[in-house]
Amino acid sequence: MLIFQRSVEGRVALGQWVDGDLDLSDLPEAGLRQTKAVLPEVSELQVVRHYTGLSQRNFGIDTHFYPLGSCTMKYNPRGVHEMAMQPQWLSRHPLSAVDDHQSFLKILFELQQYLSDITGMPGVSLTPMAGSQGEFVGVAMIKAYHDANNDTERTEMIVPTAAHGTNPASAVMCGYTVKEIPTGSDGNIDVDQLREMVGPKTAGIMLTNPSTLGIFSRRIKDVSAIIHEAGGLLYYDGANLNAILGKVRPGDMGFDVMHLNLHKTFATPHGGGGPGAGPVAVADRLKPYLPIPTVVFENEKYRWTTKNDSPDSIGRLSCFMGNAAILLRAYLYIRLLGRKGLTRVADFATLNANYIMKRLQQAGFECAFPDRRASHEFVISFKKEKKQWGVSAMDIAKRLLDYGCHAPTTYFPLSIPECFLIEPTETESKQELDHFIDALIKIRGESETDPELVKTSPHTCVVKRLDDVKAVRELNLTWKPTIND
Amino acid sequence: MLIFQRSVEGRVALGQWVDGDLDLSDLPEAGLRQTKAVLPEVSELQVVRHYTGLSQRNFGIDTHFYPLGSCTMKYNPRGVHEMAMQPQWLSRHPLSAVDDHQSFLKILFELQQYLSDITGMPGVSLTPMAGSQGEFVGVAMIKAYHDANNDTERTEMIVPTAAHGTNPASAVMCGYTVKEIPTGSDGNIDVDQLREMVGPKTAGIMLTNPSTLGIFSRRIKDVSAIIHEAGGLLYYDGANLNAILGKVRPGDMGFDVMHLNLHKTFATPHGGGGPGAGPVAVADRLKPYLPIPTVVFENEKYRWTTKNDSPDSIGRLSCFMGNAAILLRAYLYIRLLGRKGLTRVADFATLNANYIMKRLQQAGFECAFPDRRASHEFVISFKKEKKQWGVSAMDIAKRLLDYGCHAPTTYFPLSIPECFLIEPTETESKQELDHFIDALIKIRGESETDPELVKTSPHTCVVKRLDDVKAVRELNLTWKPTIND
Amino acid sequence: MPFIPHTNEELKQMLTDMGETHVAALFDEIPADLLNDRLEAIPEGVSEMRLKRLLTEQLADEKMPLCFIGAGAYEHHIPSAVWQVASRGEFLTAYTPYQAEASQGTLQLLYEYQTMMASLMGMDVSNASLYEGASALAEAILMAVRVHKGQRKRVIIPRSLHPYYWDTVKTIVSEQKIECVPCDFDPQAGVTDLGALSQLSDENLAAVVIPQPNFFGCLEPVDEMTDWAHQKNALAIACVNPMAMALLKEPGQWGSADGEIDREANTRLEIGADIACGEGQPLGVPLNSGGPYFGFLTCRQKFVRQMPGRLIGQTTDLDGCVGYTLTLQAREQHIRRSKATSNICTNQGLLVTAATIYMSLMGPVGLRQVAGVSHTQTKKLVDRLIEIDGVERVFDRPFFHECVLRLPRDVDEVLRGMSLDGIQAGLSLKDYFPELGDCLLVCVTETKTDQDLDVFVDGFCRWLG
Amino acid sequence: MPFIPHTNEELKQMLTDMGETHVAALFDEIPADLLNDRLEAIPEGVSEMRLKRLLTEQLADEKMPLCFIGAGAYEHHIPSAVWQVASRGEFLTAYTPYQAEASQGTLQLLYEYQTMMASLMGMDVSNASLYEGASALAEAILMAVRVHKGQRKRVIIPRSLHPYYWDTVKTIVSEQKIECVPCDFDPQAGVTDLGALSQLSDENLAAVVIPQPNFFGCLEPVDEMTDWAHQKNALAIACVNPMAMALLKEPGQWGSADGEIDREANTRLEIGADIACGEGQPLGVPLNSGGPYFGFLTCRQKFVRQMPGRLIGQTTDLDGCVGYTLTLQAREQHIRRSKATSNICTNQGLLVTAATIYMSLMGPVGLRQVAGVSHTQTKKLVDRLIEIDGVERVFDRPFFHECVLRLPRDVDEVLRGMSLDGIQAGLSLKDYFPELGDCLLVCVTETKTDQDLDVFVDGFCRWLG
Ligand SMILES: Cc1ncc(COP(=O)(O)O)c(C=O)c1O
Ligand SMILES: Cc1ncc(COP(=O)(O)O)c(C=O)c1O
Repeated sequence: MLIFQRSVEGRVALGQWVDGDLDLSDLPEAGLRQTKAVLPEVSELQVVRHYTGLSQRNFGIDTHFYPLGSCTMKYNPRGVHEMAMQPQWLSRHPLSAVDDHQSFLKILFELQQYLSDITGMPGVSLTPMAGSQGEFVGVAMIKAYHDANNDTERTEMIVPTAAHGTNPASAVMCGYTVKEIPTGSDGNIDVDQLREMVGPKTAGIMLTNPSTLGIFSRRIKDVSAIIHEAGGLLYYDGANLNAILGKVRPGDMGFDVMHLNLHKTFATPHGGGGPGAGPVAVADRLKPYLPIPTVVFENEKYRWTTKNDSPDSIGRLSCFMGNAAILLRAYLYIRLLGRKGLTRVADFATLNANYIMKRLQQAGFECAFPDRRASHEFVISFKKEKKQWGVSAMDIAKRLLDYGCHAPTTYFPLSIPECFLIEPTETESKQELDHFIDALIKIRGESETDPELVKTSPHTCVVKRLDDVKAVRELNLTWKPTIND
Repeated sequence: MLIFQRSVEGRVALGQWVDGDLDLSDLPEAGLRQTKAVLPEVSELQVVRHYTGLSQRNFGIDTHFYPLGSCTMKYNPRGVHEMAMQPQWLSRHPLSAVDDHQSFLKILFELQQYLSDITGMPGVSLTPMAGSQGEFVGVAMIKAYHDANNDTERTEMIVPTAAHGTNPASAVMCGYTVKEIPTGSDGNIDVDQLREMVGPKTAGIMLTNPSTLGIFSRRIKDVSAIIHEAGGLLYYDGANLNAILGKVRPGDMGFDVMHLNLHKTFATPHGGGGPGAGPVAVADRLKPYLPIPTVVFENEKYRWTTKNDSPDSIGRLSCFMGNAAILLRAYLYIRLLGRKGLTRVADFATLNANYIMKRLQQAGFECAFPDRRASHEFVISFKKEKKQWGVSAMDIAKRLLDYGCHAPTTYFPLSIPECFLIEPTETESKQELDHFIDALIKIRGESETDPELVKTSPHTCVVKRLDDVKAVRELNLTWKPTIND
Repeated sequence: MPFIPHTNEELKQMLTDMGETHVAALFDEIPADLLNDRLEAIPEGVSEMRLKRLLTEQLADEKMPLCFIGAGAYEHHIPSAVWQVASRGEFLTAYTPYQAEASQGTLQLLYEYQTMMASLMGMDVSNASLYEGASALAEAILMAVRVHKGQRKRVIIPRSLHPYYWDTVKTIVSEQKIECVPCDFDPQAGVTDLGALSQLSDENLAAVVIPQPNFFGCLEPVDEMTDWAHQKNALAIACVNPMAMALLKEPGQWGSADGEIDREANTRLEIGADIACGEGQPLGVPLNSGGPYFGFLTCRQKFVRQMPGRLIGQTTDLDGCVGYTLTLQAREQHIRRSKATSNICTNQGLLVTAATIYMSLMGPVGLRQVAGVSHTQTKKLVDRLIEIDGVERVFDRPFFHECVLRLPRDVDEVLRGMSLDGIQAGLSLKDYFPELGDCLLVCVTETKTDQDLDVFVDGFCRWLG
Repeated sequence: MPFIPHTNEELKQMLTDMGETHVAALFDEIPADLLNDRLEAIPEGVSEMRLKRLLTEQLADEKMPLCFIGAGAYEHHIPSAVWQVASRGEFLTAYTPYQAEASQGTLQLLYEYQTMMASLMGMDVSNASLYEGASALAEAILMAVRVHKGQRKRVIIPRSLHPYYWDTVKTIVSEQKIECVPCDFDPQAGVTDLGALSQLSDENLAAVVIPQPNFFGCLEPVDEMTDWAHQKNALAIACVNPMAMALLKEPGQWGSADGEIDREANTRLEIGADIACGEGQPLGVPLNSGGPYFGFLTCRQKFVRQMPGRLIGQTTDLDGCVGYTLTLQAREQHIRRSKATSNICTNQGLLVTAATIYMSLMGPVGLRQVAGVSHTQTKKLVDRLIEIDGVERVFDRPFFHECVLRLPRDVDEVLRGMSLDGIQAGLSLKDYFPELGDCLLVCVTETKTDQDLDVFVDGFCRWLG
């Protein structure tokens, strides 16, 4: 039932009613609203009950194993949530005087330093609000750099076919043409092909390493040499940073600019689709272009930077300071784990991924890159199962829900047919992993003996398999009183 | 799965690990623990996931209509929860200096005044921790009063058969013999029989008005005259205060002492079985016996009372100040509603109860007292249904769960066979009430056409009907590694 | 190290099962010279207990003055139920609802949000959120350009728009060579100068941005601007405070009420803005130093395929029961990649969760009351302040709950003084509009009592005196 | 008026359906002279927003000093997860789990709690909670009397028990004419004088209460006291700090380790206390001005039917699946009425929910560490304080994380001084034990850092000097 269907005209949640006589005499009659917005008229209890009920119709990390590849669904510490929800933080106006809020600025300043340390890059700006905005910013800085060098013929951005969709989309948002480069059968990009691809039009390349295939590119130094020699710059998509935290630094691999997904690597809650934070880190030569504001420490005081401090900055990305409170959460997470803890994250995220991969291989599943190490994630393909029993990766994904596991990422990377991208993260126990492995093995058994069971799954969720095609064909994006009531 | 079954020897939730070397050199070896307690060894994520999962296996006010008679399951304001969870309150040590905590004491002092106003009784002590302790205290004060008057032959406490089980139990805890008085067919206690019952042994009577049958006793003044003339005192069980809040004051009805259930009338959360708070209010003659501590205001300062202030006090009921933070919540609730709001509570709680009763009567259900007004609750009986179709009140209660309603109180009062005591409270909307009425009507239909369906219900809960007899016969109160694992 | 559940035994067992002896081996594909096991700038980890203690000490330094700053972020009361429910693990720790059957909670909520927000704006459809207001405006502009198939790349943006929105828009849209043309405001009125607007070239014009209220709190001539845009076949993009829309005419109704005739085309002008966007923060989101907030974006049905961001649609399941799912995903980067309508992926779901709960609690009447009381309190304060010698309103147009005042003394000095009294008295406009260097932008919401206004006025008299 | 959802229309509709015209009619059975529609002492209602504001102002006056008071309530770190999960609506707003099928969450949790608490005490069974520690001890004593079928009505209680426990016990048990006999403590040792104990008459003796640690923090001779009680065929009732039991020998192991022979009866004495109870607050419950806390009560299997309070048992459902339900309800007032084992009904379920989550997070090793660090920090502080001239330990027996010190200056004055430094330095014993009028009871938990101890010692030196 929709909240609107609980609505009764004239009802008000009176505990939230703001007392006071209105004086609207100065507002022109013609400028006032004449219609009543379709907001529900419900009591406070109805609201609490409705949304509590809705929440129970979700899987989350707090309720289920959630091995969604590329998303790093690790435990979001409840302590961080509490610390971030303190009234002093919540009530701080973004334009309030910095003198009154030195603690908060200090935290951001230190976070800049931490991220610089982690990435091996000297410059950091915290303002991008998610990975994809970080990418936009990074590519915009690459462009600004070439422009500053009057190097204006560089119109192409190289992106692997296996890259996340945000990479090509971000490149296009910056006005670049995307040139795709395929992945070799070993999971690496083809260095020889890359060598042929680059040229005077090459603005740069966008890579993740380990890649979205879960493979660490051993020849990354060669790649960086090729791009740099061609006059391009290297962008690092930091979505997979969890795999190498404290192990390898993108700056040391030869990258010039990158973003980090704090909502992945640094455990800020995904919130059903956000918010995130996508700070960027850069090598020295890109520092002048970092977006504002950043935090500097001068004359014993922390303050925001402005255009005056950074005349070459690509500018501002949001009205205020990005997702400030998410930055705070990431800071707290880093403080909790500390330098050693962060490194152990990579160890155990990698351990868990390789363990599942190995056990699935032993059970006869087909890994996309059987001869390679998994980074914190890896790809398996159900091409065989699809062909033999007509059971698709999507069917298996849905059936996993019945076993109490959220499904891994399906059909991504696009280059591998009928695939799962599986990322368990470091916070899941061996027991959870074993349960997941067992479930997959059972489902494969079911696929052989009772494929209908799998193809009509899920059977235990609050709804049965939903019709996505109908959703597009009979587009219904808002509730209308007359139609549905 | 039990939390113990998720345990792995040697695992620690490291975010909660307290650093520090232990120096136990001063503790005698023989005094140290040698065994490891059966606490689970689990990670923080496992704990959060396990108990989040368990919570989803509960009905609560926040998720379901919960018309549990005598329990006043109304909306527990989320605002009050937030205000009560402020660190200043949470961190206050009960023995800390009162000078540092005048605000908190002021709140308790004002609450004493509010409750005095509501009850029409001049003396209040907030320390009892639930209704039943309030009853104990009240009866103990009655005893202290008789003792102070050297009136030591009064050994009997009169209690209606329909009374809540805590009443006779509390009387016995105070050393009294319980004399039961039955209810007449009109739902009132039989005044004539009462007149015959009283005598020199009568210490007092324990009543609720409206009674647990949902009936307001019209002859309450007669009752009080009879008891007082016999030299006894009247105890008022305040569990049903929601029905008459701001309408009638127990003090005006002639009662000498009473308790209030703040977790009912004043909407503090029931917490799956507690905590509550059961303050007592008394007429002047019982004031000397009130339990300590109370709060007084003297010399511009609030402070606790001690035995020195109240040498005749029956004493202390707990180590500190009862369920102090529950008192705070009730205070906040009273402030939110205010004097008018509290009176409206009684109006709408009574409206909702009478509405359901009337509609059920119209639909042919059998009300225990068809000619009487319902107070905020009322009794229906399924004697007929039981006889005709073999479907018991318990079966219907369980089937209601399938319709998304928590069941009303069943088999209470004990004096009415196959009964429900239904209390909707004022915070439920007409829509919820109608849904409940419709569900009951449907279930009666099912009872006729498909009694097995009802008798084997619930069908949609996380477990099927549970075997209570087995639970007693094969008593299993703790998990043991070897047996269940 | 917190949050890793493995015991040493388990670690060994897992390695054995994998035929390995050390975790380090799992990293053996990484060239040795790249391995680098040090994080020098990062302190040692601490327990939750210690970190809370450290933080408590830092928090003690954070001031919590009475806030009279608005300027794009507004302190409204947020009912406790909003964040207590939004903080439930199932909302907080879910990902984007890619597996619809396991995400009906979030999906239905977003569908409800889309309904509420579209209706509040008087538009047909709403997406499920963008990052925040300023970048949402940038996305709206990119969308307008797409509607014109990239053939028109000029956009008129009033100077009365929030300066940081201006900056943000420029950063984002200029990468695609879109030209942002400023339009001046009337220095008397504080709103877009319609004369100046009519002078601007309409060549290549994709859209006109219409803020309501504008940065100064003033009410723009939204009807005239909408009509003008439509006359030029450009899109009218409303950029509004959603709280204000509970009280003021919603974008869907902007434009000539009696359907003015476009003389050139000889057709009736369409009523209503084409896109309405803005900052969702006033709807249940705490100030929180500027974020996370959420941007909203609504539009006419016909433009829905040009919309960036996620959309939730109603559908049915195998049994024919109603359910909700992500839809029109072919617009998005994870399917369409370089041809997507935007690169946005992670959005601001949790904030929308809070906003949906907030709007449900307030309802249409309650929300209007919040807006109305906020405005009434602002008016009260302004009326009293302009009685003070030398204090005057700068603009003569009606305002909504935010107003520019000229002060007879250095604004920053007055602000510093007020801050000693525990009051953030507003925003000094010096850094934003040099021509308004002696001006203060002051905002009052429903959270401020009459006593608060007394304290403000008292302090003001003292610090001005 | 908050929280009533009815519109006027609905009210009218409902009255019409009932054949009424006014709500007042529903009260027509109440004699008119009793009706009284005024609540004079109660202020007008306010909105959530206003109440929060009022409260914020009151909270500003509440001090939050560093707390070194123990004396029955202990400030331990509480992981955020504890109350975030316990505050979930399904736990918070459920009633007593009378409908088992709709309450499996609470029921399973309570079963887990019973297991943990019984095991922590080394006992067979645990109930699902009582109000708090002192009244739990009273219930334990009543239970011991029931075990003796009411034939024995004397109980020996050490004077070293918390004085407020003493008061509470007396209030409750004396109504049933149970005699509480005090047993002195050795003024040197600070623990029960075994000599004095052996002098006490054992006539009619139902039980001996054994606190561990006692009010002074000292470790009682629990083995000897347990044996003595058993020799007299009385029950040994342990009244303990549950946190301490992670480190110290649990009640189930008390008594002569090598099974000393009872010479008179010529039987081997039973090992272990018979009942163990106490205050559960240290296990994840905030100080909160003294409540809500929870009392725990555990005992030997054979006494389970004399236990007061709720018990949860495992059972199976119609399909044979495991589930949980209230059991042995025939002991309780709602079934047995005047013959019940106690009048308790509403207990402290939510606190037990928190404690269960807390114990799960800490685990057996983590809990021991908390106890151990608390003790170690106390020892550190005490060792430093007794170096100050004139400060000395009063008792020579080992203590657990709480200790009595004699001061060379008026204790209250020192406390007032320390309070100016933001420190609650402990509890002055003047009001509790006149003979210890110059003494301070000081307690340190794991929440205090070495720096905190430095600040304490510095302040102490200053205020003593
Ligand atoms: C590999 C990769 N790159 C980029 C992104 C985009 O990050 P965001 O969703 O924070 O915009 C993601 C996450 O979705 C990703 O997995
Ligand atoms: C009528 C009645 N009296 C007394 C009580 C006892 O109150 P409590 O459960 O707070 O001890 C109750 C509640 O359970 C009750 O309904």
